[in-house]
Amino acid sequence: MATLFDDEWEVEDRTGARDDKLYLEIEGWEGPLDLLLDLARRQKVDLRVISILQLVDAYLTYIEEAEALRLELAADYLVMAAWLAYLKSALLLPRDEAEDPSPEEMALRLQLRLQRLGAMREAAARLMARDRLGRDVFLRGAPEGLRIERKSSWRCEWLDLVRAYGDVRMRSEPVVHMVRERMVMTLDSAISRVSSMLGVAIDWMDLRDFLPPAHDGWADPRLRRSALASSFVAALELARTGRAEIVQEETFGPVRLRAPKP
Amino acid sequence: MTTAQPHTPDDVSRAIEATLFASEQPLTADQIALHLGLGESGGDGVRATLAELERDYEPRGIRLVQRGGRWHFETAPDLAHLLRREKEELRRLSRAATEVLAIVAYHEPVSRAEIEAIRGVQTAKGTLDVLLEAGWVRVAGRREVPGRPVIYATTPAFLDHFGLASRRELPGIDELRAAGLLDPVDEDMIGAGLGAPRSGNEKPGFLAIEDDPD
Amino acid sequence: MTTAQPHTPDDVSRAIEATLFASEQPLTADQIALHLGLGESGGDGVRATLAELERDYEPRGIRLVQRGGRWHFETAPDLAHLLRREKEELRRLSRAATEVLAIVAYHEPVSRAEIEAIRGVQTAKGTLDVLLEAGWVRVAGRREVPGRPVIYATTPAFLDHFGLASRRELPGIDELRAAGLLDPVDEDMIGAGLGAPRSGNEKPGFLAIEDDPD
Repeated sequence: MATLFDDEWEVEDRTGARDDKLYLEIEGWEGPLDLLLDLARRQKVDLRVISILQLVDAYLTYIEEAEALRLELAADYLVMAAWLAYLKSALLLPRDEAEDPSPEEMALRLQLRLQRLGAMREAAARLMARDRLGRDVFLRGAPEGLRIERKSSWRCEWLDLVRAYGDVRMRSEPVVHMVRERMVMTLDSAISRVSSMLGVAIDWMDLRDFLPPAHDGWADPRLRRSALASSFVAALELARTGRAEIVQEETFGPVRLRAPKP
Repeated sequence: MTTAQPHTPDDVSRAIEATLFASEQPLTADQIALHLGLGESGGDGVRATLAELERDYEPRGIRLVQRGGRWHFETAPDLAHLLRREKEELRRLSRAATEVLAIVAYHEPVSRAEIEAIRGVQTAKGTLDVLLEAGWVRVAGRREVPGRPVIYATTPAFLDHFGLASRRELPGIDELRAAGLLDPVDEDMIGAGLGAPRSGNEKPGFLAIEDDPD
Repeated sequence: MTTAQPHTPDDVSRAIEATLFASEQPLTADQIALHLGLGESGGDGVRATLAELERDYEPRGIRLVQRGGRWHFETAPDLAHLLRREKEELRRLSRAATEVLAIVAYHEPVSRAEIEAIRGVQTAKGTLDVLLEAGWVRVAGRREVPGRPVIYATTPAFLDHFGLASRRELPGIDELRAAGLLDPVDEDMIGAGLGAPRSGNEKPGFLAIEDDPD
């Protein structure tokens, strides 16, 4: 693989004459397109008018020679060779009108690709040869530097000011916590209510039937919720101490109680 | 203003110019001659050219100057102010600074410990600095109590900024509430006695603060 | 050699000169106007003066140049041989990196798949990293096509480094464009079988053959 920084890299070098052995080192190319471009350059004609057939022959010859020398060829070189062989035969054989794309068009595309790569390679060389900052042209060695000192000018509105004061005062007032008295059913009263009702019950009774009736000041829903919670805990307590049996047949189903059978 | 006709830069002059420009240190004429490969005898030629260059740059914003035999380029001294520029930025006062400012305004003069006691939180030193820098708060002496804490008060610039003729124009808490300017607060949370701002110099009794020993 | 008569430096010209000379970074005309307190509308005046200054410095060993709208002074390129510092010689970029840089510059914005389509080989991740690290290439968002590939473009530092006032000055860019060689890499233009190994996450339709059943 190519290293990132390659000190001996020179673009022009590739078109120069090389000794045959070196030339056959497949590793020297960055892929089949690179090799093709190099072969094209050797024909010393403009890429726009290059003979694709000649180029294909050059590539195939090259690959054959490399194989004869038992160089290990990367798969993509062989794939390219196969494709080029196909292109060559398609170009030479009588034309099949139905074929799409036509071999001529395929050849044209290949040519365009080579031109694109060739153009970028040349552009890269021209770019690198420009007068480059830090190599050919230099910035000032010791610039004084521009310093900008930021000075803040503060903004605050009257309303912000007085509101802030109000907030501070309210925050710092001594805080008095008052817990509002709320009607609840205590656990004790629930236990005595549930156990006394169980004593006279004949069969299973729904837990909700143990609650005090909704009149008599028990209409407040918050109080009813408290009564339900306390009665449920009372039922658990009674079941735990063996003074009640408790059953729930399905999840979220009614909870039913009865006095234990002796 | 007429200036000496700048001489047409020749190769040596251009090379000296570029060398001094790119150098990180001032250079002597001999160093320049050496660098440019002008040899031992080149120093005099370089000196002559440096003198010409010095004249060329005379009217410009950049000067070629010589200090202790070493030459370098620098910004013309009359333009030095351009190198350090002040930029004014309009910034909104922070929440903490606004509260502190309000406390100073309603209670002045106050010490930092008193400000903190009223706010119920510690006040970063920077917060008071901002107000001092803004010119709204000033140091109004020290309180003659143990520790002699610095006390703060507002400035005329403060009254100007907020368009107040005097501090007496600051509304009281009751007025603020009546005007609907206070954030609604659960009535249960507030006891009685939200009076007018506490005025004057009495020292609140509930200090719990870091830097004001009592 | 006759040169245009340098204009007599006026205050604005001297101030601009000094500002750019002292600045550690290239500055746009608008930044200069802002720094000099010439206000929002000052940019045009600064631009005119910069053009005059550019001419003034033309014959000298120091040049005033514009790169991507930002101005800075630098040494004249023909003096490179005098100033080149062996020690600081830039590390050479690999051939792959220079090609990728050229492709990004001439085709920007491009995705990695597009770069690979042009080069016919997979581009090692490190190659783009080198260019990103050098500050010459930046990630310019994602292309809104399936897979949302990251696209790359050049930076102002790229223009600085290669001495380009803008991308229009890229060598031969007009000819390449006229020849259609900078057209977007169109999938249809590139036949199958040109054997570039497909790159990881982007899936351009025109690169691989193995997974393109026909």
